[in-house]
Amino acid sequence: MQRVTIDPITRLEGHGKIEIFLDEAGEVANAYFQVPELRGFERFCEGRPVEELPRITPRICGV
Amino acid sequence: MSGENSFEPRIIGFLCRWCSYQGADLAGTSRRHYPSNMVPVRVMCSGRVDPTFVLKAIADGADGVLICGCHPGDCHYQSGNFNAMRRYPLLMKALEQFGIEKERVRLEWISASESEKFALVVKEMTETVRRLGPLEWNRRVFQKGQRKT
Amino acid sequence: MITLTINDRRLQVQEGTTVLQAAKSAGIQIPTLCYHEALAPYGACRMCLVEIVAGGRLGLSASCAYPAQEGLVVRTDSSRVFKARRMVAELLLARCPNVPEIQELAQEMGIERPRFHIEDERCTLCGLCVRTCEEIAGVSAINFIQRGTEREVTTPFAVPSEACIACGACALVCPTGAIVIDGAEEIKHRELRLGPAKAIHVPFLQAVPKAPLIDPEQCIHFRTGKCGVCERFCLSNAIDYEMEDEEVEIEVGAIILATGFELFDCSRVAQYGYGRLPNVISGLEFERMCNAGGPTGGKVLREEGRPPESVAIFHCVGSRDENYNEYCSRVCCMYSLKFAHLVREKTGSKVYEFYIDMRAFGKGYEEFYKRLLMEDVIFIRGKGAEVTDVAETPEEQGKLIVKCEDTLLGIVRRIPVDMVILSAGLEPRRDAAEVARLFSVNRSKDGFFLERHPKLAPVETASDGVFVAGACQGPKDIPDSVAQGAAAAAGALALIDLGKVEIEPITALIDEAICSGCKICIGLCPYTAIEFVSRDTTGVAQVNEALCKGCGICVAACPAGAATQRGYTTQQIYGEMEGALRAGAGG
Amino acid sequence: MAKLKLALYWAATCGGCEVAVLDLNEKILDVAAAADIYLWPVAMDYKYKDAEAWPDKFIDVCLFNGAIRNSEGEHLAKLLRAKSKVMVAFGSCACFGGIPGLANVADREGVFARVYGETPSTDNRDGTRPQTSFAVPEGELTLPHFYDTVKTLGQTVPVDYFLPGCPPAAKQIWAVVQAIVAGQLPPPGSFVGVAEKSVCEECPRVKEEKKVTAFLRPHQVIPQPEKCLLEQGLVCCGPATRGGCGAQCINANMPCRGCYGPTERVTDQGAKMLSAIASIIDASDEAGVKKVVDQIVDPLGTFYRFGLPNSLLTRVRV
Repeated sequence: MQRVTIDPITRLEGHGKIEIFLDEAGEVANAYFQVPELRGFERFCEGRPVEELPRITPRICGV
Repeated sequence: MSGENSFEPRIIGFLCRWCSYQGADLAGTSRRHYPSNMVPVRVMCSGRVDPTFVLKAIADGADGVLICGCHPGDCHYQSGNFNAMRRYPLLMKALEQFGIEKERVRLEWISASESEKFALVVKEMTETVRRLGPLEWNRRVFQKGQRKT
Repeated sequence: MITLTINDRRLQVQEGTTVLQAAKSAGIQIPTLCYHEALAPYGACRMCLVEIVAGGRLGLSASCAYPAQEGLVVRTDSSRVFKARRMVAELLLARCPNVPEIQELAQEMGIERPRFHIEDERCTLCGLCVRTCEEIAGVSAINFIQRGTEREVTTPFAVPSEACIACGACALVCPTGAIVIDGAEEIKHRELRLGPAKAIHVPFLQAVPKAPLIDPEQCIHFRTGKCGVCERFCLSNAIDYEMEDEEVEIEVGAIILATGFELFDCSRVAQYGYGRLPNVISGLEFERMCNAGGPTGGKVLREEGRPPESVAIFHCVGSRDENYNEYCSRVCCMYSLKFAHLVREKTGSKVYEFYIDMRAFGKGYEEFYKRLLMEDVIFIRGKGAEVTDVAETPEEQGKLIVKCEDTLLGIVRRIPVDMVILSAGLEPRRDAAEVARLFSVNRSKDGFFLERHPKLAPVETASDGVFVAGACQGPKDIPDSVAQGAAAAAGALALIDLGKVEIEPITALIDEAICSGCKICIGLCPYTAIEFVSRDTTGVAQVNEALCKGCGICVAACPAGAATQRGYTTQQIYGEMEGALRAGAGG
Repeated sequence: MAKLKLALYWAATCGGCEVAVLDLNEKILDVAAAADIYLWPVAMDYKYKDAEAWPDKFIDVCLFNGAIRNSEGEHLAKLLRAKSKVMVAFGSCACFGGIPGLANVADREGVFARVYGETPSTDNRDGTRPQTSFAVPEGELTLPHFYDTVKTLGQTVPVDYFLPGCPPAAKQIWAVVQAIVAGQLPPPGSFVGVAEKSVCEECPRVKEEKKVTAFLRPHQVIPQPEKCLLEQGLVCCGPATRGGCGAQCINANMPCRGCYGPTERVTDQGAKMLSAIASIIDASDEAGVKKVVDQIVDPLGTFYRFGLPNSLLTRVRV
């Protein structure tokens, strides 16, 4: 079984990785998309004053 | 370290030069006993104590920080200790967010004549911090981040 | 100049002079009643009648209102004049037979009994009061009402006038005492309270310079714009209403604070009844009483004017008391002993001293205390608890009763006395906080100015060049104050003589290259040593090193790290902490 | 002269820094003329293994943005450090930890528990969590190791220059690019594209002596445009923040949150701001001070908005 790794996937915002597995015939048997990046906004926005969130959450994606 | 009971807290004490340091001095000359866990750092005024000093002490491994100044109204520099009084609550609020028990950082007004109070405060604080256990920010907390400086 | 003749004497007088003034200047007496030199002539009483013999309108005329004229010939001693005057006096005596001034006047004229209907008035309707109120006070609060026999002086509708400023000038000018100011005759204890009694007064007996001043709150001229009598009559032209307090800027090399103390206000101790019970007086009032020039002429008197037979003196009023001041005022024991001595000497009455501890620590003081013991002064160890006038036994009737615990006998006692003297303690002046701020001087817990060091620098303060002397630094007696004053003066002189000032080596420093001019530090400096200096874009803060005392408040507060402190830099303190923690405190 | 070899990389970041580079507009052509870009995941297709194949110091300048959140970020930081002559921490995340650094209020478990369990929109009944290694029928899949603590680039590898900002101002980027091209870089370790002084220097508002009786939240006040925001009771971190941004936020009537980090002399930006702001509270007794302090609801999130990993305490104790 052959394995194709695309790491990183480029020309888009964020981090991504794709693993493609080919069967004997060279056809795609299975593919996995993985997101290796996590920043935890869900956690650290907790406890911040609500009026500050418009200045924090834009940093989820700046593109 | 053989166990919690033998834990000797390390406390940095910022003492103002005119009141609290003299109070400490008097405690010495009056032969008052108090734990040696508190190491004094003399500053001219409690108003000189930058909250950064407190954080620095903790980051460097202190288990507690004591700030002592003249009683409000008695400051050698008139209003210096008011600045300590203003900074302390905000600092404590931040330290609480950092997960540091409020008993570890203490602000006390100790005059040059209050050697007894000085000895008592140091004794109390040492015991309180001993009960709280080691803070050891530089070992326990930094290792989670493998901090490099 | 005008030449006129009075009683055959040729007189030269200024133009505008009246015949009355001309006669007075020549020593010729003309009786007057409604005339006052501060007021415009009125001619109401006709007492000053003279006879114009030639050079004018012939006949009898009121000399107060008759202008001197060239060639005027006047007689004040003709039979016509005497006859007319006698008639005036007779009529006045008939109206006011019981007024001594009028009786005297009539007697001079040789009148025993008037032939007319006798009344009983005090007011002669001379109008001095009415004119004073108008011309001097400028308020016209009183005037005549009615006509003829009904005529009288009063306020509009005879009700208390809102226009009246209670200056008392009407009463002062009234020749017959017909006007009385309410309360003016009350007992002289009232005058014992210090304070300016009159609009023009010498501030206090020992004032330097000992010159009178005008109290604008009381002076009629400042209140209504009128009067001006003092200016008109002052022989040396010393009155200047324009003169005001002025601010003078003086550059000095040293300042001595000797602002003194404030006396404890005895009325704060409600249970002593000061201000409520008569004959409970403060120490200062007793001093006034003992002053030969004071309101009682140096006699010790009760309110109704009789000397006391027993006097209680309370020590520690407002001192050594957790409710007021915890400290000892130091001078009260000795001045209380002096009072006891004075009371014994002046009245021979019984004296009780109520004390907590007798503190006679000065030179010769203990000896004085012993002398007082021999003078039969009764010392009761126990603070006076209460003064009351509620009698429980007949012998307490009409007395002040002092309640106290006699701690030597271990009993509570009630002692009836005639007078209670409260030995008030010393307090910082009301404006001590303001003065302290002004001079960057600290105050101790009790509010007095704090010396730099209790033993090594007792007259210096935390501000270089500012010295303290006397009771502003803490309660002390006269010898101690004088000694401290001399020491402060010597300290100041030494500083001036040196010609230069040593400044604090530990000072703050602001790096212009970092300071962005946020102005956070400016208001924090207790010594206003941080100045804001304009630069191209905004500006920077700068430390005046001569003013900086090196507390480091600004250094801790500077958010940009532009400020640093010599001798206590952040790096040095870090180093100290790192060393302390490396050495393993306690570990 | 040979063209510069340039690499741009992003770790834990939002991509705003990449956009900030694009904000150079037509000047990007000048960059292209002066330099060949060898790595830029957002814009060009290169793979990690290409980078791994470069000889050491192959790249002249690496502009690295983003904080170090996981093992992948750390690996790339180390890799690019080895391959680059000059390493630039680009943007506040790389310099101080930035907004992703705020995650230091929690550890890995805290973040995972919230993200994969607690949020109202999470439907994860099996409790699935990211695994560094996961077996699938075809073989093994790997994910980077998620650290407990976010670090700055400087805490991970030696950094030659710091160019802060969230994002850095375009004119500052251009100034730095020009300096790089001209070979006129300051001594290593310096901050570039910044002012020496704090934001107040660039702030056009009128500043007076400061005494604050109350700190206000946005719904309580419409700020006057001419007057210092701090004096109006709005917590503004400008005094403790290095300038260089041109006071952009303040000019938009928004108080500064400190993205340019502390000035050179300051150890801990948050503590300094805290000290300054507390010092100007207009109260002289404990109760009065407390009343005002209570109005500052989130000191940590306010004073350490962009710099928690760079602070003395680095993170919250868990």
